[in-house]
Amino acid sequence: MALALFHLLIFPGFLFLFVFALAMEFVDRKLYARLQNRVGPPWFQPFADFIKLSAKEDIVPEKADAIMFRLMPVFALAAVVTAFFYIPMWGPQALFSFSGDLIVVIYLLTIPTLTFFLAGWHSTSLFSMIGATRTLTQLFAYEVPLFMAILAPALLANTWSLSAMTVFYDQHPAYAGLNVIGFIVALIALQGKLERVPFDIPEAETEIVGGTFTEYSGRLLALFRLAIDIEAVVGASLIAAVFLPFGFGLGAAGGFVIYVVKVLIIIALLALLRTVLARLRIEQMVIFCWKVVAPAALLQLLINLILSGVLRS
Amino acid sequence: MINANKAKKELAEKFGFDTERISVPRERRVSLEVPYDQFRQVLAHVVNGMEFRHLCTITGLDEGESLAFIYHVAHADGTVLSLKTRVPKTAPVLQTITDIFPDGTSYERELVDLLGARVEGLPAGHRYPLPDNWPAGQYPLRKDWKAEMLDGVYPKNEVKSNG
Amino acid sequence: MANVKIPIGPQHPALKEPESFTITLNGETIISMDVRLGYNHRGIEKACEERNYIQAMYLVERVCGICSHSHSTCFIQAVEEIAGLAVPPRAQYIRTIIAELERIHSHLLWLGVAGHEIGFDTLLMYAWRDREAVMDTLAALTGNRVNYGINTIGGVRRDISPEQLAGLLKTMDVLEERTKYYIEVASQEITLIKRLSGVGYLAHEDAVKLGAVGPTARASAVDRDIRRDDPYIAYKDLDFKVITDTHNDVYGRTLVRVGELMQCYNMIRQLVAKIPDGPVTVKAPRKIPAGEAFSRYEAPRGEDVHYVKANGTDKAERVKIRAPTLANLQSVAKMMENNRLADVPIIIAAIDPCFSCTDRMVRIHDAGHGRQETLSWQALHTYSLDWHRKQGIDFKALNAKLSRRMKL
Amino acid sequence: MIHPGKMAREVLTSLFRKPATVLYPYVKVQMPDRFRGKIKFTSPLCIGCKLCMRDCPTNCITITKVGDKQFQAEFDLDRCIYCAQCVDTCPKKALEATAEYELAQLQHDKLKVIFHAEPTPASSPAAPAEHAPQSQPAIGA
Repeated sequence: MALALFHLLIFPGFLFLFVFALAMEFVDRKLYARLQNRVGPPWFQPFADFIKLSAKEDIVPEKADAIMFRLMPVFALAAVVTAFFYIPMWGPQALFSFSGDLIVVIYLLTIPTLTFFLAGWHSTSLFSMIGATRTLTQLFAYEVPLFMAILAPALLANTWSLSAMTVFYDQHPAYAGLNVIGFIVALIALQGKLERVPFDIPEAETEIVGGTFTEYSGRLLALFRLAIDIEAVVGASLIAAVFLPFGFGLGAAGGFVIYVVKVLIIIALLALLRTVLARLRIEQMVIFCWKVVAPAALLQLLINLILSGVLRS
Repeated sequence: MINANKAKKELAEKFGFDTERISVPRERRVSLEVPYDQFRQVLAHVVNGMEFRHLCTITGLDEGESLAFIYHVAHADGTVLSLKTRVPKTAPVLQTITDIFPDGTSYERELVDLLGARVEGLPAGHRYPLPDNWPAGQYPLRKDWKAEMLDGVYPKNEVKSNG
Repeated sequence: MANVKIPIGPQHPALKEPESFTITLNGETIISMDVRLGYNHRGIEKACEERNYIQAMYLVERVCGICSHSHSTCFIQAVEEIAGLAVPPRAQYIRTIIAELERIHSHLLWLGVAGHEIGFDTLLMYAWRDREAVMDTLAALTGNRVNYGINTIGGVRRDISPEQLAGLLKTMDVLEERTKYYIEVASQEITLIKRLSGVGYLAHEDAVKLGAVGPTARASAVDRDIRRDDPYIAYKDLDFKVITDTHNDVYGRTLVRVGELMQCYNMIRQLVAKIPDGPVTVKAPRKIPAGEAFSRYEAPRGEDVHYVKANGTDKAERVKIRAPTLANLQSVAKMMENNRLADVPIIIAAIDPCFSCTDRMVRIHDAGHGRQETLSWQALHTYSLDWHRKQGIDFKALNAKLSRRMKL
Repeated sequence: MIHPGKMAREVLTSLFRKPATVLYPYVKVQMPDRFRGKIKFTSPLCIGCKLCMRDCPTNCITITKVGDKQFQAEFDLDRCIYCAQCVDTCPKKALEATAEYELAQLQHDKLKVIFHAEPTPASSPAAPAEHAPQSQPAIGA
């Protein structure tokens, strides 16, 4: 019981995730700045931001649904933290696992997006409602390719459990090389999920002010931002576990280092992506996702389907 | 191509203006003053007949007894014709030129707000450039207007202190 | 969603200055737009009537921060024309150099802003980093980064040394290299092209009819440039091309601006090569004889127009300023038609709006004896304390608590 | 030609370049020679013609006669636009632009700068040449 509580709250649970996510936000911001030939923030900036926001007053709009408005950040945070426990990180075995946890993780990662939508909708401000509808439109565009991209390696491994999948690829590392298309698709979809350039359409500052989060302030905004940071880490961990299943045999400490490096690589790739591209329009984003990303994911699915057929026979 | 002297000649011939009244202060500048009842006719000819197709701006002047308006129209070759006309201050009524120059709207609104001209046929829209709560009958560009005239009447809705 | 009215401004992240656009949307598509101008009026035209020409010159220079040289030169040209002053050629060349440097800085600034409006912050950071080279040059030549204060009635206030001219050429080489790179980016980066092309369409006929000026008009194939059509300062000695484009959209406006940048570098090289020796200023009278003049100037944003009427005293009878943005704003509503909400910022930005230029007139505060109540720091402090006391905060208890804590 | 991520190479090389940011206020910026900063007044040179007062666009200069051929200048820095027209106008070079640019103040009265006339050799040499009134608001007072 005490151990489970330790796992949940301290390591690798909430506290570790909190520190790790904010550290990754720093890496992202620093890298973004350096890529733009700027200096960037000091290491403690995300923490300072979090503390500052937490100390500020929460303002709930008069016409907003106060309960929904306050609950949504907590929901988002709870969903992403829960998802984290099912992802193998420094060993092939996750903290918790059961057959079918892959589906659960993907669904848990969808919940934050839904909370963004509900939060924006219940703010009842024009800008946040437009942001909310955009969030939902975008969700339909990237979610399916993400599903397909992650299901493809699962097909090859012939399991619906993330831990079992990692064990499979750990034993057959060569197969992981076949999932390159899926890896790229998943990266693009994750960028959409995190609502960052070129897919930061729901919160496009120059168009709709703050989008979904226009009305949020203080602690609630801090929680939302923390949820997004954690979502980035969880998403990166998921991609690392599915597409980069290497280096598990190095023991706890070595495995941990390898895990951090993998997450760093993915965060860096995402930062690079947002540095070199301009924001798309919502309809351009949908067209891009359905005409380019989804067919690519489908191709990966097809390759893996045929391969697994060949393997099993 | 049209140059200032050619324009001067054409205007003098077409409308029988005294050439003394058409001045050419320098290369590519012509200025001419016409009575208001002739103004529309001259402007129409200048734009359609002589191809001065770009409206630079409209300058409004307070000349004491009357308000004067200078319509600066430019030719593609860089010649600018300044067409000046006057209306009495007691009845400063103008016809809009937005039928000829759709972009003249904001220049005419300036005349309305700042000099108190009445422009007939001006398309509906927001006032420009003064704020909506600007006191009526105050025209800042008139020579008799002083900033003190706003005391007590503007701004109407001052920020109330929270205390 | 049914028709929704979205306020863009007076305060909005896409607008760097207050101005109000109300946009009616059906879903994401724009149905109509309503503009309310005038938030930035400062009473400059009226205030010019109360100042002598020297004072008015500095006031006019502050009509706009970005194209300050445009306004001051345009104004001074008119004054000099009335006074019949023959400005020395060297002064004219120096004015032209500053004018072209200003155009470079303004266009690079625009490129960055355009990048920011479409969520391409990297372009913003790089364009503005490179723009620093021009800003530093301007600071070295004139003394300040903005509001250069180089003009004076009858000439310029500071001469340019031969070393500075040599340095200018070096800066031009660096900037030309960078601009070539941006042209490459603009013609190859797919997300940029997707966001710019087809957006904010302004047909040639509409551009003519609505009186668009500057790069906005030239991107709709309106071949109009005051520098060539109505040459002022030293432009008649220069060989340059007026850049036009037939895209009629924001992409075209981008190409026109970067194209003009390349012309600017060439012009500055010519100016440096041709600059004559001699004095930089002639003595100007304090009282300008009665008369009137109409002056045009191709500012970075388009045709800037000043009308000055003098009455024989040391103060102007009337100063009329028409900034390029006011002429261009007429066409913005046309450009908005059938575009998406996402395009609003870039369409507005594409005319390179400068609202402080556009609006000049609202509340006249006599600079000498401001009647506005200004709270001193002390008064503000007292006011804040009173306010908090009324909210029931007991400072005595707080101070006591604080000193207790300090002792512990 | 279409090239997604065209700036990728440029941004990656930036990783190994020095940032373009100037770390102000830790690193001070060197002002150019012609920079127009805070105006300095040299009292002994002033002849009291008050031409600077007439030309100042914002009326921020006040020259007052304090004694026989002695003048003091008062500058309202909150009004000054640092155009340095007064420097150009002054026939005796009593005014000059310095490179001082960090002039922001929280207290309004600190923006009033008075250049006192130099004391005559007979009187006490203690009077400072430049003087700004000071007052510090007490917290919670």
